[in-house]
Amino acid sequence: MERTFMKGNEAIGEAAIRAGCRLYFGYPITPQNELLEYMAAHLPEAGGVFLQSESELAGISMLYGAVAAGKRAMISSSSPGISLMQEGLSFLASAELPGVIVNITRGGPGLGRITPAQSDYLQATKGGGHGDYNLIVLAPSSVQEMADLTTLAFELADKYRNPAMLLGDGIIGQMMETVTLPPAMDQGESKPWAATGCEGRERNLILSAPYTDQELMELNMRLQAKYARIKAAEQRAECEQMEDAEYGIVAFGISARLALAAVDDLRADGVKVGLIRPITLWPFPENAFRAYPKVRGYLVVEMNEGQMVQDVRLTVSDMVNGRVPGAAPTIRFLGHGGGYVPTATEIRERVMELARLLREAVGASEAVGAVRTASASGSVPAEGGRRTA
Amino acid sequence: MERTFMKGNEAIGEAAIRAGCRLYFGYPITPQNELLEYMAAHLPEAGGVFLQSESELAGISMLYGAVAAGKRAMISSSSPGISLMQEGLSFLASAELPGVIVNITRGGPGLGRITPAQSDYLQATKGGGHGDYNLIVLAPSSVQEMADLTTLAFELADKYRNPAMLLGDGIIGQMMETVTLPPAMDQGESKPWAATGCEGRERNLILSAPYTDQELMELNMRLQAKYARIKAAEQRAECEQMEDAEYGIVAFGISARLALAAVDDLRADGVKVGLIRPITLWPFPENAFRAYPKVRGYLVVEMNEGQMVQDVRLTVSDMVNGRVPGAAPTIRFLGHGGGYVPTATEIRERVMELARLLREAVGASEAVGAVRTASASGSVPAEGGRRTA
Amino acid sequence: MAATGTVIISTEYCKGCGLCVHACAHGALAMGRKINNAGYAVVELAAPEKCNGCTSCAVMCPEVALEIHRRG
Amino acid sequence: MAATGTVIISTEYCKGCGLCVHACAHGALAMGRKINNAGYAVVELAAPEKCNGCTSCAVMCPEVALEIHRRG
Amino acid sequence: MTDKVVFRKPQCLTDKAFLYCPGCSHGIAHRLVAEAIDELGIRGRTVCVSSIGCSVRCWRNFDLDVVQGAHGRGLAVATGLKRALPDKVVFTYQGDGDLAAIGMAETVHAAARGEAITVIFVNNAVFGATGGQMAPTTLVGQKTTTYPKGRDPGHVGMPIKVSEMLAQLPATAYIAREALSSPKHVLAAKKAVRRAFEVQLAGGGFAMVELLAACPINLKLPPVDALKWVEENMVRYYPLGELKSPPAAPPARAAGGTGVGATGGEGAGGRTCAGGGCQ
Amino acid sequence: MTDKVVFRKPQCLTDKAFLYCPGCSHGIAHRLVAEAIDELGIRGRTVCVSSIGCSVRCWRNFDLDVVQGAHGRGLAVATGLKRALPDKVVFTYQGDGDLAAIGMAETVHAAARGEAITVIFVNNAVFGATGGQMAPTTLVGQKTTTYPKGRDPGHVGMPIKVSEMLAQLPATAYIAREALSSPKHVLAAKKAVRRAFEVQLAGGGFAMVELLAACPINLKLPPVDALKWVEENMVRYYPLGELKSPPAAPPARAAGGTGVGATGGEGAGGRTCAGGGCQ
Amino acid sequence: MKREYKIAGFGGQGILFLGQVLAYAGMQSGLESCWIPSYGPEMRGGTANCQVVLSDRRVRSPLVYNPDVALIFNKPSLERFSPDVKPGGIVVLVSDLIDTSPGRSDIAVYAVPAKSLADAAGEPATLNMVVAGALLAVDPLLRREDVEAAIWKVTPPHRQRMVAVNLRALDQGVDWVRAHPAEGTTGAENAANAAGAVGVVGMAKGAR
Amino acid sequence: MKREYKIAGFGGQGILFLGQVLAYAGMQSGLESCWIPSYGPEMRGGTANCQVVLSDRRVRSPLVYNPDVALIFNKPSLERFSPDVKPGGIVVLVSDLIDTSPGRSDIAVYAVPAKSLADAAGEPATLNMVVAGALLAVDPLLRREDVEAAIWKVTPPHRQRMVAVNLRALDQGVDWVRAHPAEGTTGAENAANAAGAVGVVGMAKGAR
Ligand SMILES: Cc1ncc(C[n+]2csc(CCOP(=O)(O)OP(=O)(O)O)c2C)c(N)n1
Ligand SMILES: Cc1ncc(C[n+]2csc(CCOP(=O)(O)OP(=O)(O)O)c2C)c(N)n1
Ligand code: SF4
Ligand code: SF4
Ligand code: SF4
Ligand code: SF4
Ligand code: SF4
Ligand code: SF4
Ligand SMILES: [Mg+2]
Ligand SMILES: [Mg+2]
Repeated sequence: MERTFMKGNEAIGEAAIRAGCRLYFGYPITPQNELLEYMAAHLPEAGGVFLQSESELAGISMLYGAVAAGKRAMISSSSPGISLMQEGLSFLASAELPGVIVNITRGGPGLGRITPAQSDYLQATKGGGHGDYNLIVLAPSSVQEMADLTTLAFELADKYRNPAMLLGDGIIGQMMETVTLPPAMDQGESKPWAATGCEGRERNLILSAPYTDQELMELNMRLQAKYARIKAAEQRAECEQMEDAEYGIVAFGISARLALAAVDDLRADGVKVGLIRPITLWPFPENAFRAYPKVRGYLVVEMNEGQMVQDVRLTVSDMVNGRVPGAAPTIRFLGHGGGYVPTATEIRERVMELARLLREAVGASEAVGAVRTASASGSVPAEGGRRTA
Repeated sequence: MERTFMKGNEAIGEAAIRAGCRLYFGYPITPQNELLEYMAAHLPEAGGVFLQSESELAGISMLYGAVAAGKRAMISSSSPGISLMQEGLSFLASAELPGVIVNITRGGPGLGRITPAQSDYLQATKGGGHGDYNLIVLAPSSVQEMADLTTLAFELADKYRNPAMLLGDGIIGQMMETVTLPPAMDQGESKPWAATGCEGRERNLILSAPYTDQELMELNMRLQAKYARIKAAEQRAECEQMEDAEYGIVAFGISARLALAAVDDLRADGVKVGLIRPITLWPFPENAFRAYPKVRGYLVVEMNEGQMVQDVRLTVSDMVNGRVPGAAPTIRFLGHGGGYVPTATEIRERVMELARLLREAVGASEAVGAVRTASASGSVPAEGGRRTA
Repeated sequence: MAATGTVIISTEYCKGCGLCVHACAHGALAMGRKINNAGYAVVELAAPEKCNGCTSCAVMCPEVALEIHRRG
Repeated sequence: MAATGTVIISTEYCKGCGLCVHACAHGALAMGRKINNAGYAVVELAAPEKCNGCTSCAVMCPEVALEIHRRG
Repeated sequence: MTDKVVFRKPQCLTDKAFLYCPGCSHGIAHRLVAEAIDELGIRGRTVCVSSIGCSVRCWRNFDLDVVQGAHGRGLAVATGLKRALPDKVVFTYQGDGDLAAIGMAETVHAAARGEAITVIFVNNAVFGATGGQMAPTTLVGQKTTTYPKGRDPGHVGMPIKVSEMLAQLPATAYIAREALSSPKHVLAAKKAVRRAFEVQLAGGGFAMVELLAACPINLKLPPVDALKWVEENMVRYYPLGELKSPPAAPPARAAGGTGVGATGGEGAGGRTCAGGGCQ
Repeated sequence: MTDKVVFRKPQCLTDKAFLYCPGCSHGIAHRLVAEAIDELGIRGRTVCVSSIGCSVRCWRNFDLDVVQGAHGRGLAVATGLKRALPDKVVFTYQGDGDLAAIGMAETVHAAARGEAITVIFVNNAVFGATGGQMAPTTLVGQKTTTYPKGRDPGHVGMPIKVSEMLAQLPATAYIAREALSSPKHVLAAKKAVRRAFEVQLAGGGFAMVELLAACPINLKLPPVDALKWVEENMVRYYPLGELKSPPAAPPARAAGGTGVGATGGEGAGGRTCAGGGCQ
Repeated sequence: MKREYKIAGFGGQGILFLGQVLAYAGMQSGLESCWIPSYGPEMRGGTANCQVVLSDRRVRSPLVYNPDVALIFNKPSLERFSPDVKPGGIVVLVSDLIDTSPGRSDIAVYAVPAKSLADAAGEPATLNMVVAGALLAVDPLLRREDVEAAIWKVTPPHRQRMVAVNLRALDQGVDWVRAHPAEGTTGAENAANAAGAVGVVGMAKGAR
Repeated sequence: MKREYKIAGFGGQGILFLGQVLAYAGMQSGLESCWIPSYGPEMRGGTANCQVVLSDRRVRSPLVYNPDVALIFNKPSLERFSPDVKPGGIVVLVSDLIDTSPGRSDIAVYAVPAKSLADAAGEPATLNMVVAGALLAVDPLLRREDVEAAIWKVTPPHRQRMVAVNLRALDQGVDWVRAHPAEGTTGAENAANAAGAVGVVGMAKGAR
């Protein structure tokens, strides 16, 4: 196990090579070019193929071809380039092909800027392409995880024959940190379904469209059954100081680092707060929330206008059912789109505000029996807190 | 007002021409080719430009150019083609350009089949492209509405300088019905912001990327403020027999027609059921739900694996807050992806099941004080009911 | 004229397009009246004696419905 | 040699790339030591008497930082 | 007197009937590909990339490993495959809408990179699968559902000569155009298809055969007339023959072909069918 | 003795400084465009479509209506604009990555349709904005961050000669290539840029000027050496001159240009710079 | 009032046109009307079917699972759709193309040798209008003048000369049914009769 | 233990390199370390800055809003970042490129004429290493041998000849600070002194 100091983007590249990735396709776009360039420099050394594609559109189809051939392969881009891949992602999902896709998100919408952002959460998790499908979506929050989750992405992709996406942001891509690199693996199990020429076996077909209407229904059933399996087995989250927490911060990726700093500060002040950091964004780690039924309020922190908060609300609203009435946690949101990065101070203040609110609500409920009025606007980004300077 | 008999796809075309659409771009794809071909035949007669684009990708950028020039313009496609437009849609949203986009959805994911489907709901409403943005999304459920909502799409797009999407499906596109066509309008108000050459005025800039990080934050704030205005002013839903309803069916587009048949049948049997049919999918018509706080359970019916049901759950979970505990409506889902079309019979049965469940739950709650256990799995497509024949 | 070739027609593949009839310079083939299960009127070797096995018909058949044998 | 041309340098636009110096066949220009607000060392009309106003420097200036006057 | 089978269905076609309309040229094109693979004995190491068009389900008929990607991206998918499997034979089978409309960038770039792929380009001058819309290859004046008055070059330009365009790129090794309109032409096409595979086997670069084809249903012509239309109209605009052939290899046949070296440049013209007289 | 201003900043450039690196050719290209618009007096009816590349913010400098679309789609955006505003002058200003990599399909198709648009194509043989990756136009052996050992034609093919490719399309009206490498060449480029606008004004079709340009920062060369590199290396591979000019109009200048009629075909070759001797 | 139709046969038999004529005629007579084709490229030359709903109020489900009326042009369609016809419903089938019967006694079956009639008139393409005529004769919902207006409307401008031919075929259908006012029989018998080009017509009691 | 750094100046002054050296040295000495550059193409030749966090446990926020240490290479950076330095923190500034001061008395300011020193040594590009040396002299957190190892590591293989040059510059910085052990003064005074190429060093009390 090698300890070194690396850029996040490069750690993905190195981990991919060690995970047996043998083909990489990419088209330049900031802030992920270091990954492209790392692969350009190092993949050929490892006996792999680096090919700069003429576009993201071509690139995602090259990936489709390479993984159809049974190889571990990867593509990376940033937001606008990922949008161009949406048809291709839907095709990978329908053909059940295990490619790995990296999105080092930047500020949008449109051309936007190369500021860090987490505004592609919904695109990644709810299906930016057409049809009912899901990518496995992993969200690293350190350079170490850039490496570790890359390895995991290749493994899960192969295990489920499903495309897997690594969703990072500009900061984490550009950042250097100490990292322990995983050992080199082989290319995963051989893939009997791959299209490699049918010598000595039945022919293999990699199809995106089934032949009959009924088969398309069946494909969808098969996919949904697979997604249910993935949901059951692959939820991942890191929970920090949640055991006794009254309040939980929910944040992924780089936001979670800032949230953790806020947790430290708040704990120092005696506030019982913890952090739930989803690592798998899809499947969303619902179980992590279920494990802490005593949490009275959540603050969701994102570098967007309120995306993951929808999944938190869906998860929590599920929990409400069947519970003692009146115990549903309040959900508040802190975040903005276009390059906003929360500060630990802001997060701390918003948690205190939440705590105050809930104290008052308890008082009020004792008086009039009504609770949680304050959380009704959970989906609407709260006023204030926007860092425009 | 002209009463005639038309295909849904053609009604869109005719209504667009009457709404002052003067440029249309499109690339062939089933099941929307009648619209493409209608425009090919009739737009030039109306003095407009029909141009078959070399791809959907080029088409959406042609639309961008045409609306940047201040003209009313439209593009249409079906699912895979719409996926290819995701970058372009994000660009239209960021540049605040009012193009109209038509998606006559087909069964997916991937190449899929031309079976009818509603599997692009999340893509359309949650932002299939990158960044925080929203399209205005309208869902016709009859040929009449194909015409009416086309008119509305042009109006709302111009009013808010925001792209607007018409989300239909293969059945409604292919179907012929009696329709009363809207009168011809002019091209909407003149657009002082359009890029037409700067003769006699300050120059106009149509930009997708602001110049500074701060300006990108400001763009996002402006967009969010606009979206809040649209949410406040433009929610539209049709509510049928909801006044005294104990149960509500929620369905959009063609599914709502089948749901309405089921409502008729159920009402004939004395079941107090109504229908909420979202017409604006974004903004989601939350107010319609708020208007009927007595509904005890909703059955959401979609031709997909459970997409709009997420918005129903988010809406209802908002309503739970501040309510008398125990009164949150139960939500169940009926639907599948890949070409499934629900029957009125199935819908009827599922409503009866829901009613039975709630009767039992009330009994149970009287006994042990626990309610709504059954609704916890609202997001998971229920077993059974899949039409595979 | 003695036939030096013959054509074996897989009638279930034939779609009655007539390209083989047109391709046969010797007039050996003709569209028949028989309708196959797919609903197409299929071709017939109407004048077997005229066939010299030149394969022109088969070369043009889009359904690969023709097999050609040659004698001699 | 009397100057028949002159060059007006917008020093705040100049990025000190030196293309004008290279373009001037008459050696009228040279890189100076002055640093402008953007942090670039700017060009100078070091030998004004050599300038004949031929515009070559301006034609090559990527910053459009040069205006040329000609006398006579 | 012996009885010899002089023509039979190639082995690497399955038993399934084609799904094409009566008289559609796709069937002939499929057969030529299958024959070439049979003759070269490469079935076990060949992968087909299908396009999205009427031939989207060619996997039913080609008894091969087949990969079906997105519309227009056949050459990108094939690039991924071939780079992953440099020792295997990879070919795409693409329609003119697929290859030349939506797929133009992938086509030009794969050709420019000299991907060692064989391309079977079936040009029927129309979008068949979607019901007869204009293609980039639709002839001037040809009526389609999107230009019902016929293609007007003043509005949408002249049909694109894809083969000529690609022949100009230095990294293309073999570019030929033939017509599937008469036995004679089909036999020429057969040779060209085989040659395009041989070039790949010889380690050469990008090899493409453009096959002029009939879509009777959308031409709204009986099959025989549709092929006549191909010969009388398409062949006039799209000259036949080899536009480019690897200099080292012997010219595949005498007529028309001009080898163009690695520096690129358009082939010198090729044969033009004498307007239906070939039949 | 009078004092005459013989060179000044064109009116249709704003006061803002360019955002380009020292010695970057974009500044010269911008000026040439601005001069042509000034001279033709068309500022008030001209719309610029910018590309995504270092020139993405050319709107800061062009004092015109400017539309900024997605990367590579400049010619599709311009098509929409020009079809909406047939009486206005529409031009795109595009880099080689934008126009020839991701935008290849839009470029070829706009040219094939003969859109009446003027294209300013700034070919600096590299992706400048993203930090020096290989472009389709990168020369053989040229080192980039994605091919640090230099472009290997065996791996990614030869650089694409976009102008030659487009000149072959019948609907292109004017195609020329010049270099921004020395006063003489810049003056030739100035004429070509103006001509490309004149063709549009005269109602002609697609008009493109390719400008060979230096990206000193990514070439890792001082500006003067970078221009020398353009002259010594780029001009050798990309010959200068008019590749195609409307037959009716007088040739813009004597050297090199060959008018090619509406039937297409590659221009006869053009000038090649004598390797730096032009300076 | 609601009337649901299913019309099914091979591509090329004018199935969709016939459906449109019925739908349009319904609209002419003041009803809401709705028509849905089987769409898609796969089945070129294969089967074609469409469904029509006429109603005196806004049409709910435009999809027809249990038609009141089925007009059947080939055997596979008979097998597929006739079991779904509502009890008391009507089936008109082209007896000279179908050699089996629905095998149901709760519906009225009209086996019309429409192909022979159309061929005999020298206009094989009017097969569908003969069937329409037969329907007109047995189901009074649609009036002849509305169907006539519908034919004018649905026929594309460049084929208007076909209108007269179609109207003649319509009358052929009406006449033939009027001339064969026999009671409803099973399809098998119809088929047997049809072989001899003599149809037997069943007048449905339940169908309005 | 946590130490947060901000390093800022013009592009081309070796800002990012210096940051990486500190980060790497931290890792060498067993700390967790984290480095973030200002990234992006817009500011070619414009300002550059980076932030470094060293910590004895997993780094929380990698973003530095209030550095313990600021190394400042030009005037705009001084204005932008020096107000955010933690009370008791350290500022090292290149005195011969900056003519103002932080104007704070709660931090220690070391005004080092690093440019003159580097130029004098004939290696203007080692400006950044002179500053690194100055820091080494005033903040004992990082050891010289770790910084030396870091320089070896961060220098790209083809530029390894620069290592020795950089190490010499490092020592120049150390030596200069040791040779000017004056008390901390305000930046304005430093700047005045720096004009005469004589720096005044303030030894911070609070900084460890
Ligand atoms: C992204 C996308 N756009 C459009 C389509 C619809 N589509 C399917 S095939 C086709 C074109 C077929 O034409 P061609 O490639 O010429 O093949 P042919 O059917 O003529 O053989 C189109 C536009 C699609 N499947 N995907
Ligand atoms: C869809 C998409 N992919 C990639 C990018 C990143 N990108 C911005 S500019 C550019 C290329 C610039 O190169 P070129 O067009 O040659 O312009 P130059 O900067 O060299 O003038 C790229 C790849 C993007 N903005 N959008
Ligand atoms: S083999 Fe030749 S002669 Fe015989 S039928 Fe076929 S075309 Fe005619
Ligand atoms: S060519 Fe083939 S399909 Fe056509 S008629 Fe002859 S045998 Fe039948
Ligand atoms: S105008 Fe001519 S002579 Fe004068 S400085 Fe410029 S290049 Fe030199
Ligand atoms: S060419 Fe322009 S920018 Fe460059 S040094 Fe000369 S004046 Fe300055
Ligand atoms: S539509 Fe045309 S291309 Fe497609 S199968 Fe039919 S004839 Fe062939
Ligand atoms: S990176 Fe290159 S193209 Fe971009 S501004 Fe700098 S020199 Fe010009
Ligand atoms: Mg075609
Ligand atoms: Mg470039």
